[in-house]
Order: sequence, then structure tokens, then C-alpha cells
Amino acid sequence: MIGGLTYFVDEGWTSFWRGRGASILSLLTIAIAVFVLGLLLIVGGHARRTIDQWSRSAELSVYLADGATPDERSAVERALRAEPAVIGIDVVSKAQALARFRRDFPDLAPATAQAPDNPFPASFEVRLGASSASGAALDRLAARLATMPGVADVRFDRRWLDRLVSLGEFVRWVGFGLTAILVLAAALTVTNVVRLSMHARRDEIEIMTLVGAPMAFIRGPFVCEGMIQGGLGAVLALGALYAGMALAAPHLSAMAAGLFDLGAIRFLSWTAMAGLVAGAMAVGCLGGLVAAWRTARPR
Amino acid sequence: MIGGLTYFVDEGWTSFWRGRGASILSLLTIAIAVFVLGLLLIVGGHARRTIDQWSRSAELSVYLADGATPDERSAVERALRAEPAVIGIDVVSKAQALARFRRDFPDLAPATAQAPDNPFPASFEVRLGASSASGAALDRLAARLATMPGVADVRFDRRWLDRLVSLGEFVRWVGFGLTAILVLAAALTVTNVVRLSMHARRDEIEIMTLVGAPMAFIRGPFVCEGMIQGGLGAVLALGALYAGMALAAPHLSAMAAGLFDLGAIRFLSWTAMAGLVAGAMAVGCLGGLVAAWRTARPR
Amino acid sequence: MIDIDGLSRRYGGAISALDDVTLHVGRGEFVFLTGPSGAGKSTLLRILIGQEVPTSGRVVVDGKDLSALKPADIQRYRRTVGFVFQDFKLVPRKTVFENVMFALRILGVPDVQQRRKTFQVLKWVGLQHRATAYPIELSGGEQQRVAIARALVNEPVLVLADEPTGNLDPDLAIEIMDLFRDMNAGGTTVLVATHDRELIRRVGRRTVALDHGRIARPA
Amino acid sequence: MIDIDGLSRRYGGAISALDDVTLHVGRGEFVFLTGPSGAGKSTLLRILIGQEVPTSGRVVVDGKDLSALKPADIQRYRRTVGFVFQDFKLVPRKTVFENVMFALRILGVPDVQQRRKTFQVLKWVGLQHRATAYPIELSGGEQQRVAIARALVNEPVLVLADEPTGNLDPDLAIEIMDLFRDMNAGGTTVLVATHDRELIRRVGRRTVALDHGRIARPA
Ligand SMILES: Nc1ncnc2c1ncn2[C@@H]1O[C@H](COP(=O)(O)OP(=O)(O)OP(=O)(O)O)[C@@H](O)[C@H]1O
Ligand SMILES: Nc1ncnc2c1ncn2[C@@H]1O[C@H](COP(=O)(O)OP(=O)(O)OP(=O)(O)O)[C@@H](O)[C@H]1O
Ligand SMILES: [Mg+2]
Ligand SMILES: [Mg+2]
Repeated sequence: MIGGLTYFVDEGWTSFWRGRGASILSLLTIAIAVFVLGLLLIVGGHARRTIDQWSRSAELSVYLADGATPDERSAVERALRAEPAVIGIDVVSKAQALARFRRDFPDLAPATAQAPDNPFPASFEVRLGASSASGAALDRLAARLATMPGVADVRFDRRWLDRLVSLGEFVRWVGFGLTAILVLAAALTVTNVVRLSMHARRDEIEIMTLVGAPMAFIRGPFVCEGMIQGGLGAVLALGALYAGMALAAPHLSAMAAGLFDLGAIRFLSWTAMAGLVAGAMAVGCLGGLVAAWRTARPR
Repeated sequence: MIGGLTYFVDEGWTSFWRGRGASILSLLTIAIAVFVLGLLLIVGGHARRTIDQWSRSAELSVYLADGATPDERSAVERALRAEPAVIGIDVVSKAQALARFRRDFPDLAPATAQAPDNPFPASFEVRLGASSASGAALDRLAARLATMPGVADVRFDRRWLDRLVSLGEFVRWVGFGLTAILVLAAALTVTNVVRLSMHARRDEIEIMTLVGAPMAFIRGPFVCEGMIQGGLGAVLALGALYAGMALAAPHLSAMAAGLFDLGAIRFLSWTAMAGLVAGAMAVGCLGGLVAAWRTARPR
Repeated sequence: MIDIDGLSRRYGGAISALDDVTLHVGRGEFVFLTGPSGAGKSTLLRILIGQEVPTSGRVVVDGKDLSALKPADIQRYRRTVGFVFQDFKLVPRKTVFENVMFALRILGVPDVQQRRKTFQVLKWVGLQHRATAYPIELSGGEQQRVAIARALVNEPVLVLADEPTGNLDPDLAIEIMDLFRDMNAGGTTVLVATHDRELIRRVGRRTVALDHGRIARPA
Repeated sequence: MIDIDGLSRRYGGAISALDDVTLHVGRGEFVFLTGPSGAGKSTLLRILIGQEVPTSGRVVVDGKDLSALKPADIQRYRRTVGFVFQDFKLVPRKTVFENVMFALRILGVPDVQQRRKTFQVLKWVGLQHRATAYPIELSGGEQQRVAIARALVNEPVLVLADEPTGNLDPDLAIEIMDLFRDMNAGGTTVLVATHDRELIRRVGRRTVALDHGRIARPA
């Protein structure tokens, strides 16, 4: 078995190397698929992170009744902290709210001074992180908060939040769809390329068959060749992607400066890279298998 | 020449048809490239339109001084209408502003009644459409408006607007980049596939060369075959894309319901489709040319 | 060794390459198969290694009914037969040495023996100096000799040769026939299809003539 | 017609397929080229259609110095030569009829004449009934005859045939030689590489023998 494996790898490599010209082409085709896939993963990752960041600035305000007791206040605060979508809470007292109003509407400041009481309620200003469930969950949270003792009113800017959440969802779906299509495309392309290269070598396969070589002897090297092409193609693509990103990064950063707050542009994680290489090899292997099974038959 | 063309098309088609098995594979590869490209175009178009729509709800407010004359008011209005980014203007009188405040802050209503004058300014509320230039242009507009006689204050929500503009820009760039890479990928793939299929038939090419066929006679049919593959592949891809969209549309609409306001999901325009088919044929033709030139040499 | 009974092979409906052929070749025999171009010689040999299936009739080789063999068994059977193809069928991406050695490799012969034996057989056919060449770099006659070397290298129990001297000069043809005779003397059954009357005359063995798919001169 | 002067062809450095060959073939001559396997016959013929270039020496055919021809001129020159390849070189994806007609098509002969002439030549070689078959469906000898038909169909001024009867039975070989002789009688220069001493003896024309790339018996 070990001898057989060595034979397959040996023959696969020799065949790859002797047919360099055509092999490089198949390799390039796989590389392109992996490149596009990798790019998509990177862009998708950044897009999701950006949207998360933006939606983190979405706010929910809980206005407290003037007569709210400290117990009621802390019950509300506890309810807020229990909600996973809540990522930050600012406490605004009645005095702070008044000061803010005076700052925002200086013309009205005299009017508020005349008012018998401070008419502005104290509030919790809550920063929310987006998650796919948060739309409905927040609706529930808001409804629950509104009925809690000591709470005068609950407001939050659903409009932007919903948009961001749905944008995030949309990006995820589109990304998922595109990725699925690309993986399919890559698999089909590799199969096609391997089949074409087997087609180009069907004489060789026919000859080996007629001489009595066991089917595994004929197919094994082709499968190995597919894996070699897939693996090398993926490595090539990742290298090109890395180089391309390194070149494009300053430009992109300048474009996004201040707006996106992406931090450094991140390359694929090691696991993602390993996954892509392994996937490409698997696809190459599959291509080789399919091709070998369809082309190499005893009769 | 006409005879030559007929010969090329005839031979190209015959060769395509006799080699159906392998041809279908190349065709599929091209189809995949066109499919992904078309999908990207559709998604990109919708994304841009959505972002445009969202940013249409961005607002700029111009507060007027209480002593502003009708001439000053209309000067401001003219300045606003001259700005291409402005897509709608609502005029809010002092009385309307007061009524709105009373509605929003019922607790404060008595206080405003006590105030000697209506403290709220009249204003123009301006709806803005996003365009790549609008960020800087709007800054300039705001500055200019602020110095105009009769204007008390200018405010606009730069934060969201900027984000949307830059998001739009980003989507455009990423789309552009992905499209460029995909076109390159498609061209390379087609070239590879055509070269592989020529490689598979290098004997045939060698024989025709040795029998003394003019180079054009040998290369022409391959170029035609490439064009046929490209054209059929593109048509197939568009068909699949259309079918896929028709199937996915209800699902997508449900997902986006109310949020995106996409209207009906739109397929590619006829010009875009024609462009894709023509492009695929051009790529196929190019692939055939490159392949033919590199494989078919007199010696 | 070979029992052919009522064998017919039709292509489409019109073309009848073999028509009710009955032939017996005993173990250790040396038989020439002759006949004009298109008589069905190659078709008969192709059927004998399972490359083609009969339209009707029975073919038993070495006790095995070929039409009853499963794919893996056919491959195993082919490894016991040495076949010289009319169009050589050398693997273009393997060197001369690799082309010949391949026949030993698939038998699982130890590596060192593979090399020794391959080199020896290449010497028999006078091609040891071209071992590292690719088939395309060989003359027609040299390619033919590689094909012969590959057929003989694994010391098969049955050698089937289709026009093995068509590209060889008469002297070389006799030398190659001597090789076949040596193999035959060692117990190998040999069946050679050829046009070369001179060669048949000089080797002087049993001859079976085909014509239009029928046995013309049974022996 | 053919003037070869001091022609050498080396492969790598070690292998010398042709070594200082000087040969003159007059217009309308019929010459046999013979010699053992690997003597350089095919190499010489390949050089004569520009498939290979000499390492040194001069080759002039019909007044044209082959090494001075531009690619398009080589193609034009090849159209005036009929070549029978030792390995046939038929286009596998064209039928027998298309393979032969192709040689007329590239000359720009009107369509009707292409068909008439193709059919006629297929009849000469006895293959009119196989016109719609693909090369793979033919026997070795049939393929060889298609190759011969393609070489003769455009009535070339020069016919070069590399072992054109290696897969034919003696009777058919003589018939094919008669075709070549008829062409020759019409003014075509013919150069045939062959091992078949019997054939040479029966046709009885000038014979040039090569051995190890050198002319062994100049004539
Ligand atoms: N795949 C096929 N399809 C149709 N006809 C075929 C096929 N293979 C062979 N034939 C026909 O069967 C007949 C016998 O062919 P075969 O190759 O056995 O002849 P042969 O005796 O070997 O001739 P040669 O001496 O020319 O090699 C021929 O007429 C040939 O055209
Ligand atoms: N491309 C090549 N590379 C290396 N050596 C070559 C090449 N082509 C031919 N040769 C060698 O040149 C010599 C002459 O070959 P050629 O084909 O001319 O012989 P030939 O006379 O036609 O023989 P045959 O009768 O066997 O066909 C042979 O030894 C061959 O191996
Ligand atoms: Mg035969
Ligand atoms: Mg030769």
C-alpha cells in the first residue's frame, strides 16, 4: 500500500512535471478560483465587521419617570445588562438632560429657567451591538422595559438599526451564495481541466489499460496529479492575494480613512488558508477521480 | 473571403459538435464565469440603488434668522436648488416648528406658551441624494449657506451621509475590482480551456500544417470554435441566472421586505446581456487566437 | 491454449470483420496469421486480449472464457499476454526504458529486477543505446522494436504480435523472429499476424490465412 | 528536382541521423530509398518537406532552397508535394473522405471537383466503400491507403512516400506501386523509402541505400 502510494505520487508528479505547459494552465485556473474565493472571504469579513461596528453606534433610550425609585432604576439597568445586544450604557440624570437641552437650544434656555420643575426626564442611553436576532429581541426588550415600573418611555432608532441588521444579513447571504457558486465553479472547472488533460492523454490511458495495468495503477497518478495541481494552485493564489493586498492596502486605507475604522486590513487566518489549500486539493483530487473514472475503463 | 469565413464557421461548428464531450466542458467553464459576473452586476446594481435610496433620507437643515427678509429666504432657497445633491426641500415655518416641538415634548408645552415670543426658528429641511462628490460639496454648501444673510444656523448629519457615501464608493470599488478579476479569470480560463483542447488536438494541427494548409486555415476554425463556445456559454449562463433569480426572487423579497424597498428585483438590462454575450464571444475568440498562435506554427 | 469457436465480429450491420471463425492453437505452438489488408487479422488479435468483444461465438484462452471475465480479471489476464500492436501504442510521455519497464512494474516485480530485465530485453532488440529517448525521437522501426520489447519483457505465456516486422528491414525481421522462436522454444505460445510471405517462408511454421473475415486455408 | 548537398542532421550531439549526404534526383525520376532501421530515411524525407531543418548542408527542391523559405512559403511549397507518412498522420476527427479532400480544399479547388477527384482517388486505392468511416475504424493497411490517397489526390509535382507498403500485403503493394508508376509516367518525381527488397526488385528502379546516415551505394 505504501509502495502504491509512493508510486502514485511519483507518477503524478512526473506526469505533472513533464506536462508542465498544460499543467501550469490547470494550476492557474484553480489558482484563479481560490484567489477570487479568498478575496471574497476577506472582503466579506471586513464588510461584516464594519457593519457590526456601525450598528454598535445605534442607540436605545430609556426615559425614567421622575418618581422612579433607586430600586426601580437598578431593575431597569439589570434588565438592560442582561440583554446580549446591549454593549454599553450611559446614565443621564435629569440635570444632565436639562443642561444638554440648554446647550442645544440656547434660545429656549430662559424658558426652561422659568419652568417650575426640570421637565426633562433622566434616562439610560444604551449602545447596541447588531446581531441577526437583535431586531426582534430589541422589540421585545423595548416592550418589556416600557412596562417596568419607573419607566416613562422607551425609544430607539429602529430604522437605522434594522437597515444595518438586514444589510448585514444581506451581505452574509450574498456572500454565502457567491461562495457556494464559486466553490461549485472551481470544482467544475478543475474537473473540466483534469478531464481535458486526461482527454489529451486518453491514448496513454488506453495503452496502459491494454497492457493490463490495474485500474488503480492508471487512475492513481491522475488523482495525485489533480491534488498536486489543486494544492500548488491554492498556494499560488494565496501568495498572489497576499502580495495584491500588501500593494493595495495603503490605497484602501486612505480611501477608508476615518470612515471605516477597520484598523489594519487583515489577511486570511491561518485556518482559512489551510482550509482553502485543503479544499483546493480535495477539489483537484475529486476532479482527478471523476476524470479517471470516466476516461479509464477496461474496455 | 466570404468563402473563407463560411469555411471557418463550418469547420469550427463541426469541430465543436464532433468534440461535444470536451466542448461542453469548456462551454460550462465560460458559462460559470459569465454567471458569476452577471450575478455580481445584478447584486452590485441593487446594492448601489439601495444605498442611493437610503442616503436620500439624509437631511440638511438651514435655520433662518427671525429677521430674514423674503428676498434673503428666496436667495437661500435658490442656493439650495442650485446644488445637484439636493433632491427635495421642505419649508418649515416658525409656527410649524413650534407645533412640532409641542408635539414632541408635551411636558414642555406650557413653558413655550409662557415664552414671550415663538423661540423656534423657521427652517428649510433639505433631502440630500448621495453622490461621490457630495461630502466635500455639501461641506462647502453648508459653509456658504452659514454666511448668507438671514441664515441663523446650518446643520446636517454628516456622519451617516459620509458613511453611506463611502459605503457606496467602497461597494463600487470592490465591485469594480471583483469584476476586473473575474473578467481576467474568465479570459485566462477560456484561453486555458481552448489551449488544452488544442493541446488535445495538436496532432491534428501538426498534420494539417505538414500537409501544407495555410496557417489561417488551421487557426480560423479554432478561433470560431472559441467564439461559439463563448457565445453559447454566455447564453447558457444568462438563462441559468434568469431561472435562478426567478426561483430565488420570492425568498429574497421576503427577506428584504420593507427594508430595502427594492421594488421588483430587476434582471440585467438588454444592453448588459448583449454586452456579456459579446464579451464572452470576444474572450472565446481571443482564447482561440492565443491558443492557435502558440500551438500552430509551421515548424 | 486458444480455442476460438464460431467467432463473428460485425461493425454496424454492413461491415463484417470476422465471420464464423473457428481456430485452435495448442499450447507451445507458433502460428502465422496472414491475409490481405482488411481481412480481420487485427480484429481477431484485439478480441484475444479483450480489447473488442465478439458479436457472437466463443473465445477461450488458457482455459478462460474471455466474455465471462470481470474487468479486474481482464486486466489480470492481459498481464499474462504479450501484445505487439500494429500501431505500436507506446506511451508518448514515458521514455523507451519506462515504456518497457511498465509491463514489469504492473506485475509487482522488485525494482532491481525490473531494471535488469528491461535493460536485457532492450539489448535483445538492439535499442539499449536509446533507452532514455522518448518514442517520438525514434525511427519507425525503432518504435516497433520497443513495442516488441514491451511484449516480451514479462515472459508471457502467450505472445500476440500484429504485423511486428512491417517497419523492419528483412535482416532485422529475421532477428526478431528468432527472438520469438526462442520464446516459443521456452514454451510460450506465439501468434503472429503478418503479410510478409518471405518471412513466413523462412520461418516455416503453421500458417492460417484469413480473407474477408473467413478462414481461407485452415490448418 | 531534388538537389541535396553535404546534408547532415544531428540530434543532441551524439546522434547523427544523416551525415554528409549528397544526392541528386532528376525531374521525373523514380527513386527508391532503402537501408536498415534507423538509417535516416525518414529524417531525409522530413527534411524534404521542411518538417525538420538540416544541421548543415543545402537542400534545393524544384529550384527552391528550403532553408531560405518563409513560413507562408513553406506552406505553399508543401501543397505542391505529396507526402505519405510512415505513421500515416490522418486527422482522427475527419472522415476518410474529408481527410483526402482536405488536400484539395487547401488548394482552393472548386467544391464539385474536390468531391469528384477525392472519390476517384479513393477508388484507386480500393477504399471508396469506406469513405464515411473515421481513421480509427480502419485496419492498418486501410489507413495506409488513405494516407497514400491524400498524397496523390492533388497531383503533386513531387511524391515522397515513407514506407508506404509496410502494412499492405504483397499484391496490394504492387498495385500501389503501379499507381506511383502511373503518376511517375505523368511526369511526377517519386521518391519512396522502403525496406521491401522484393518490391524494389519487382519495380526495378534506381535505388539509393542509406546506412547510419551515410549513402552506402550511391547511384
Ligand atoms: N471500429 C471499427 N468500425 C468499423 N469497421 C471496422 C472497425 N475496426 C475494423 N473495421 C473493419 O474491419 C475490417 C477488418 O479490420 P482488421 O483491422 O481486422 O484488418 P486487418 O486484417 O488487420 O488488416 P491490415 O492488414 O490492413 O491491418 C476492415 O475492413 C476494417 O475497416
Ligand atoms: N527527434 C529525434 N531525436 C533524437 N533522435 C532522433 C530523432 N528523430 C530521429 N532520431 C534518430 O535518428 C535516426 C534515424 O531515424 P529515421 O527515422 O530517419 O530512421 P529510418 O531510416 O526512417 O528508420 P526506420 O526504417 O526504422 O523508419 C534514428 O536512430 C533515430 O533514433
Ligand atoms: Mg491489422
Ligand atoms: Mg522511418
